Amino acid sequence: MSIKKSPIIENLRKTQMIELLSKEKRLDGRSLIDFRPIIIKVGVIQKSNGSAEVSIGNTKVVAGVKVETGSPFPDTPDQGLLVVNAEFLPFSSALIEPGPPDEDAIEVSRVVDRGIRESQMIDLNALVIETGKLVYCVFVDISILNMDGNIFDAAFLSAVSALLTTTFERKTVKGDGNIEVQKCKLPTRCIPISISSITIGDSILIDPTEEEESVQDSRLTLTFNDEGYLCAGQKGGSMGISREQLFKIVELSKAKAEELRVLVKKVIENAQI
Amino acid sequence: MSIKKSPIIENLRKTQMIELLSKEKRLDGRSLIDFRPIIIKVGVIQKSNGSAEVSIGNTKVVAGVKVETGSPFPDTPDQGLLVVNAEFLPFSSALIEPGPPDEDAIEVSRVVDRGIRESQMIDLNALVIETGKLVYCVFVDISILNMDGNIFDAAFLSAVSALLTTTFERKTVKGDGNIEVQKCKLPTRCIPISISSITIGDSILIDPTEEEESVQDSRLTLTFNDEGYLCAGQKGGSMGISREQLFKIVELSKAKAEELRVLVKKVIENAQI
Amino acid sequence: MSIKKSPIIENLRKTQMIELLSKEKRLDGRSLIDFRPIIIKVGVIQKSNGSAEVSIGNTKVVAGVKVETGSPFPDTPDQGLLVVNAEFLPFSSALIEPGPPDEDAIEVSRVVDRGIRESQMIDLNALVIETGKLVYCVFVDISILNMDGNIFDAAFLSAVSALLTTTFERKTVKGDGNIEVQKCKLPTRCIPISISSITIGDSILIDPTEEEESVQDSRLTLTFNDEGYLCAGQKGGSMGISREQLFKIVELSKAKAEELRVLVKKVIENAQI
Amino acid sequence: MGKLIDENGIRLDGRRWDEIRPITIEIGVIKNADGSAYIEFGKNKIIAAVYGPREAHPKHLALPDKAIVRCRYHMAPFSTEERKSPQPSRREIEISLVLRRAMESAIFLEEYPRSIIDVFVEVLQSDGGSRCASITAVSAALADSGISMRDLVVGCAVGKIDGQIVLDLSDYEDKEGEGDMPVAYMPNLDKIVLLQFDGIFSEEEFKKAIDLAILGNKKVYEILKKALIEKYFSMVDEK
Amino acid sequence: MGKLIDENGIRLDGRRWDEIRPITIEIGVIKNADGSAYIEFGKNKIIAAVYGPREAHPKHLALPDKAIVRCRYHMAPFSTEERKSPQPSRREIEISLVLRRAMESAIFLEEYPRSIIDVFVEVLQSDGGSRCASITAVSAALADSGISMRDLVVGCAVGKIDGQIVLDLSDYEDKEGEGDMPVAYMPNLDKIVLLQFDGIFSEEEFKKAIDLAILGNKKVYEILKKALIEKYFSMVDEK
Amino acid sequence: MGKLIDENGIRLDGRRWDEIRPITIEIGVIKNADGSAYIEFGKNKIIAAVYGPREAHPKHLALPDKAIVRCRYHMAPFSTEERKSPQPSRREIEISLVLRRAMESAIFLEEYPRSIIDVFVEVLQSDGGSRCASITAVSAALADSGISMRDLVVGCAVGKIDGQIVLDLSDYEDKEGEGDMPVAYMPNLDKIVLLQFDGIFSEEEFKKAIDLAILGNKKVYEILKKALIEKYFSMVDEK
Repeated sequence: MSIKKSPIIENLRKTQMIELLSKEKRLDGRSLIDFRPIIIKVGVIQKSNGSAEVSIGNTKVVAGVKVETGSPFPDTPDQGLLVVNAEFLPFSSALIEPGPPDEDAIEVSRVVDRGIRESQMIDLNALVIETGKLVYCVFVDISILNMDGNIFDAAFLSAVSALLTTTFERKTVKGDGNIEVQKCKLPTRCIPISISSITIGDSILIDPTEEEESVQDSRLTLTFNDEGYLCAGQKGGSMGISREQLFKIVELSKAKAEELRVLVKKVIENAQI
Repeated sequence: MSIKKSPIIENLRKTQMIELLSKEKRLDGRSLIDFRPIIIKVGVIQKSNGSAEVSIGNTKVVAGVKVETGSPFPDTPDQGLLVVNAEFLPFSSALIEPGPPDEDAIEVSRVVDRGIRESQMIDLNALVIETGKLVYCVFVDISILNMDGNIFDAAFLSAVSALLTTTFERKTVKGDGNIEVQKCKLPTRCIPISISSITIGDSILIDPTEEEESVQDSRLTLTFNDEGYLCAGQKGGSMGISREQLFKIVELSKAKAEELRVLVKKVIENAQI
Repeated sequence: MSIKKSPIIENLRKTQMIELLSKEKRLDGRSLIDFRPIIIKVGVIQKSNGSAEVSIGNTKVVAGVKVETGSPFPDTPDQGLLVVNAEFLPFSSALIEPGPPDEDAIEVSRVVDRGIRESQMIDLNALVIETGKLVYCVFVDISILNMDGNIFDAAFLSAVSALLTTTFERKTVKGDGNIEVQKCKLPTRCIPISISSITIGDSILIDPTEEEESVQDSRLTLTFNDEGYLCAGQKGGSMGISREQLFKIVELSKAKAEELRVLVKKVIENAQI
Repeated sequence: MGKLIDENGIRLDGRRWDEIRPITIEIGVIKNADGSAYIEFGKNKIIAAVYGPREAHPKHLALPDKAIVRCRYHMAPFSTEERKSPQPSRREIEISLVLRRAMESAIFLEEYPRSIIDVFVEVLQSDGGSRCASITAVSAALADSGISMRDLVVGCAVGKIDGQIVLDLSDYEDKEGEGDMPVAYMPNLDKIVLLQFDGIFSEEEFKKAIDLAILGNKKVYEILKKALIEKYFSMVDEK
Repeated sequence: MGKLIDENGIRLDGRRWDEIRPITIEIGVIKNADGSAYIEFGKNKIIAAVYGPREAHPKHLALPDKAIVRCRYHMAPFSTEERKSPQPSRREIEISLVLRRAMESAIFLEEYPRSIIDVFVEVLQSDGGSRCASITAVSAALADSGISMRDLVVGCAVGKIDGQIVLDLSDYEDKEGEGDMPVAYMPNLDKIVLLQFDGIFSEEEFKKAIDLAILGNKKVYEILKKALIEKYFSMVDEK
Repeated sequence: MGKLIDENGIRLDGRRWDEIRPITIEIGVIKNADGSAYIEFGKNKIIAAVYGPREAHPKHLALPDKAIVRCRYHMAPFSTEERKSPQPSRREIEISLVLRRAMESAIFLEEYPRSIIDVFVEVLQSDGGSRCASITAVSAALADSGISMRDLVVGCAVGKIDGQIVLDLSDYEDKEGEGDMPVAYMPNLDKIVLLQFDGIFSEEEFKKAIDLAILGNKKVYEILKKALIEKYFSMVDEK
């Protein structure tokens, strides 16, 4: 994706990539269904209520959670709010110009939002201070620091890890009218995991690099809850996908999600919040 | 206006148009003071409180009315609100690019707004729920679907027809404190009609097509109430108009307004709301 | 700055300017530390609460003050608000295009704001109507009419002169519950003055023209309160400044500020508000 | 038993699990456009119109080897229960993106180098499944414009209500149900070109949903084909 | 009897029905501009300034056979009773449009192919009739810039208060009266180049209003001519 | 005695008047960028990254004789006590401007005609003195990118608390103190390239503050130099 590469070298790389794929191999030596090394650091931003920096290979993002108070939506007076916002920082790639969030950032925001919301990870009903009047708003802001493919999974992992380590000061009015302030964790119910893959011809590649994405036919991001149920999905890419490929991806992704959930659990346990 | 026409053909058409005008004729065979066929369909958008689709020749617009509640302006605590907004949909012409409403859309919005407001068509004082606190807001949104000249009259007709067929749920607090909900019509007082014409040299043309507008000297949109009084006006075009032409247009337009009002009445009666 | 000047003439002027500087002279005949003629007219906009038009040579600005009521910031419940906003009017220079305020206008706004705020010119605590609920908001809007260098000092002078002549209707709730309306002056404590200078090589020039600014090494705007203390400062220009030059500028500017303060006092006294 | 499906397997609007709502398609409704179509799909009322292929403007957008597609999905302020602000929402921007990708799958972009194809969708009234209805309308508009396509693209959602996978959710079913899955499909090439979902689906349910969506899409395809043929024959008749 | 005109036919500010408010015009107030003027018209205080004809930028705006005119009418935040947001309102955008059209009527655009003429109006203090005062100032600024014009354009409103057609409404008369009609006029060519109105006018009242507006415009024209001549003579004297 | 400095001259965080907070600098943290650096300065956590010199785009921005520098200083929404709106505030726009000017002092712009150098700063966590920490990070990123500079630029603020001039205010000292003065400095050329201040300083205090700021900047310079050398040696070691 870097504009510094010459097109000739890029074409050579592509040819090489396709050749390797026919042998079920990838340019960086991975098998088709392996993730690159994943590093998750939580608690990196002390001023936030929760935070996580996630690297998947050279892709790097950081997410910060802020818990503030606000008014609920009129049609859900008994629920707190969840707001997810992603930004591609202008230094994350040579091809990005400064400006308002474009359609790509909006897609990342909305796909992460749906995955968290539909898995019912956060118990929004437990975030009400006064029904219809005052609730907690959970802002998840994701800054994409360096782009090298599979932004969706990195963004999702960072959001989930940040939420799992979020603490906030909960205010409750006691019987005698006094207000009690208690530091507590965000009420979470599960650890949703998103797995993205691409298809190139008949091959399915989990966790694509940017180079691989540049020749993708289609992309698929699937989110799974703890029980292995699908709770959100989004197709990308500008070519169609067959029913058979789709079903194969679902099976593959479901297994990968289990692997990543184990990793996240380990990180959270070590964090000891 | 289509960018697909060659300039040579366009110039031929113009020459032909001017020649015909000298014989008081037009390219489409109409007399100078005739409207193209007008079709008004009301109740086309069931989710709105009132709606109308209007075609004048190939010009087509749709208006939808929403009645919601809100705060009155501080300086008119005893009046409901009227908000008129027009948008040129990007497919309405080959020459439109997507983007925020430009000066043309703002002019249409404001000319329609003034015609409705100044004719006192809507009894805004009858739209108050609680003086100074809560009133009904009448939103008139006009989407221009296809442009072939005389957008102003099509937009005005659609707005007026939609308002005349608008119903909404009115809430009133009864003596015993209970709230009564009643479906009722919007309180209207008259049927204002706008008539647009252009001048080309000494000729006056009612209801111009886009082709005719492209060679206009000046444009005039006049709005009349039921008694034939003028209640709003707007000159367009980049050339001046003489006092004499102006007076002649007023006389002509006043007569045409009567004709159109009869048409609107018929449509509304048939609608049986 | 005008785009109509030929680059050759501009280069000749620059050469001439540098030569004169070596003799401690300037193109317009001034000494290096003299201001151009300053004209301050107050009370020019009757609809505002206070206003001033200021010319420094060909640089001309007008400031208007509006005092309205609003909510205080949550973290300063016992203070009124001060909002400073500058706009470069599009006719102020041949090089300006219409559009939202750019970084230059924002810099002028913020430098003027800091100078007024940090000198504690306005007693914001005396602008509270009801603690935490309702306070007076002082809006200072500065329109830059014509640019010929040293916009900062012209903007600052206009803002200060407008504020010093501002009157507003203060409402107080009397013991018996009645509201008393009293016309009164804005509660001010001092007359801050900003002095801008530039360096060109070893020379220091007070009150630069646009021509001089176009060859500046660095710019410095310093604001002084009545006691000669520095209360705000901002370096401009794209070259560094030495500690020694900086200290020399502080001394020079402090003396000039005294001169300008005498001028402002005279204008305000004559204004007899 | 359930609140959305009764004991006889009938949904609130009278449909069975594998029935789609009534669809009508009209071709060529926008005179100025190069191609256009109007669809009613349940209570959805949607216009799609196409301009192009035309010269890319500004020129730096143009690609040397193929056309670029721009897509704007927009909802009229009066199209929803509550008045919608005319400014495009994040939802509208995302749908514009997924519609664009779906159409890129179908258009022979290489046939139109250095040009641009503008696709505009206006939702006059919205109901459940509006993005699926939109893509069917876009497909009709593209066919009307004569732009070369590999296949028609149609759209039809599936969903999960009362624990059951059913075809083509209405607005109310979408809101009250357990999952929604809009799918767009190229029937002759047998490829899925748009897929989004939220809700809770087991792997089995997911597979069942996809198969049902393909079935629904084939039904929509028949209706679209019929509308295009009618338009074609009526044009021949007019001659 | 009426609330705006007393029994002697005198309006609240002391004027008769056919009197205009005091006007002063100053030419050349903005040094950097190619032409400029400042007008006080009643309590209106308005600056108009012109740049151009200058090269169109960006270039694709340019027309091969004539100049294009851009116009920005803007009100200072302190110009109104309540502080005005600096962002242009829909009203300001519409007035920019009608002012531009009025000036296009007067300027010999064909003399300046491929160029742009920028007209900027800043209302420092607003009163009734500000668009009419603005166009008079713009005319003066264009004359100051030396751009060729068919005729000067002047502006003066008429209105209806207490049932009577009167010249040049003040802010209060505009607000409390029954109708307002801003008119701009080219006196030598006898053409109306800007006309807007709202209120309730019978056909007779409308015609009377137009004739009175023309009368008022001729008065404004004399004042504008005098200001331009004074500027011209003072320049000669300075030599 | 004072609330910010105790009787032993010790500040709330344990520092003396002339001590700076702990600083760590890491070079090359953003793989895609041409140069990048991460700084922790007190609780500040800031990334700076550089792209360029690269071709100016759009082309009309380019200057024939030198590079232009663009700078964006931005704060992450989670970087502050209260969540910050992602839209750039006026404060962020002003800091972008003063950072750009400071860097223009240092870069040999004439070596890169017709090109553009993009400097991006993201504040992940903010504390007192964030613009000074930022400029140090920018300097490191520029060094990492290999762009020619006259000198490194470093930044360190001074301020006045409890009536005393002290080095490098923390957030709390900035908020509760009497004055803050961010200064950026080129140590080898002995020039101040960024200077802003607010508060109340006598002429003597001002001079004392500047001298202390220069002292602080020299300390920061040593740390920056060390980080660059370490990076250089570790690269050599890796070979």
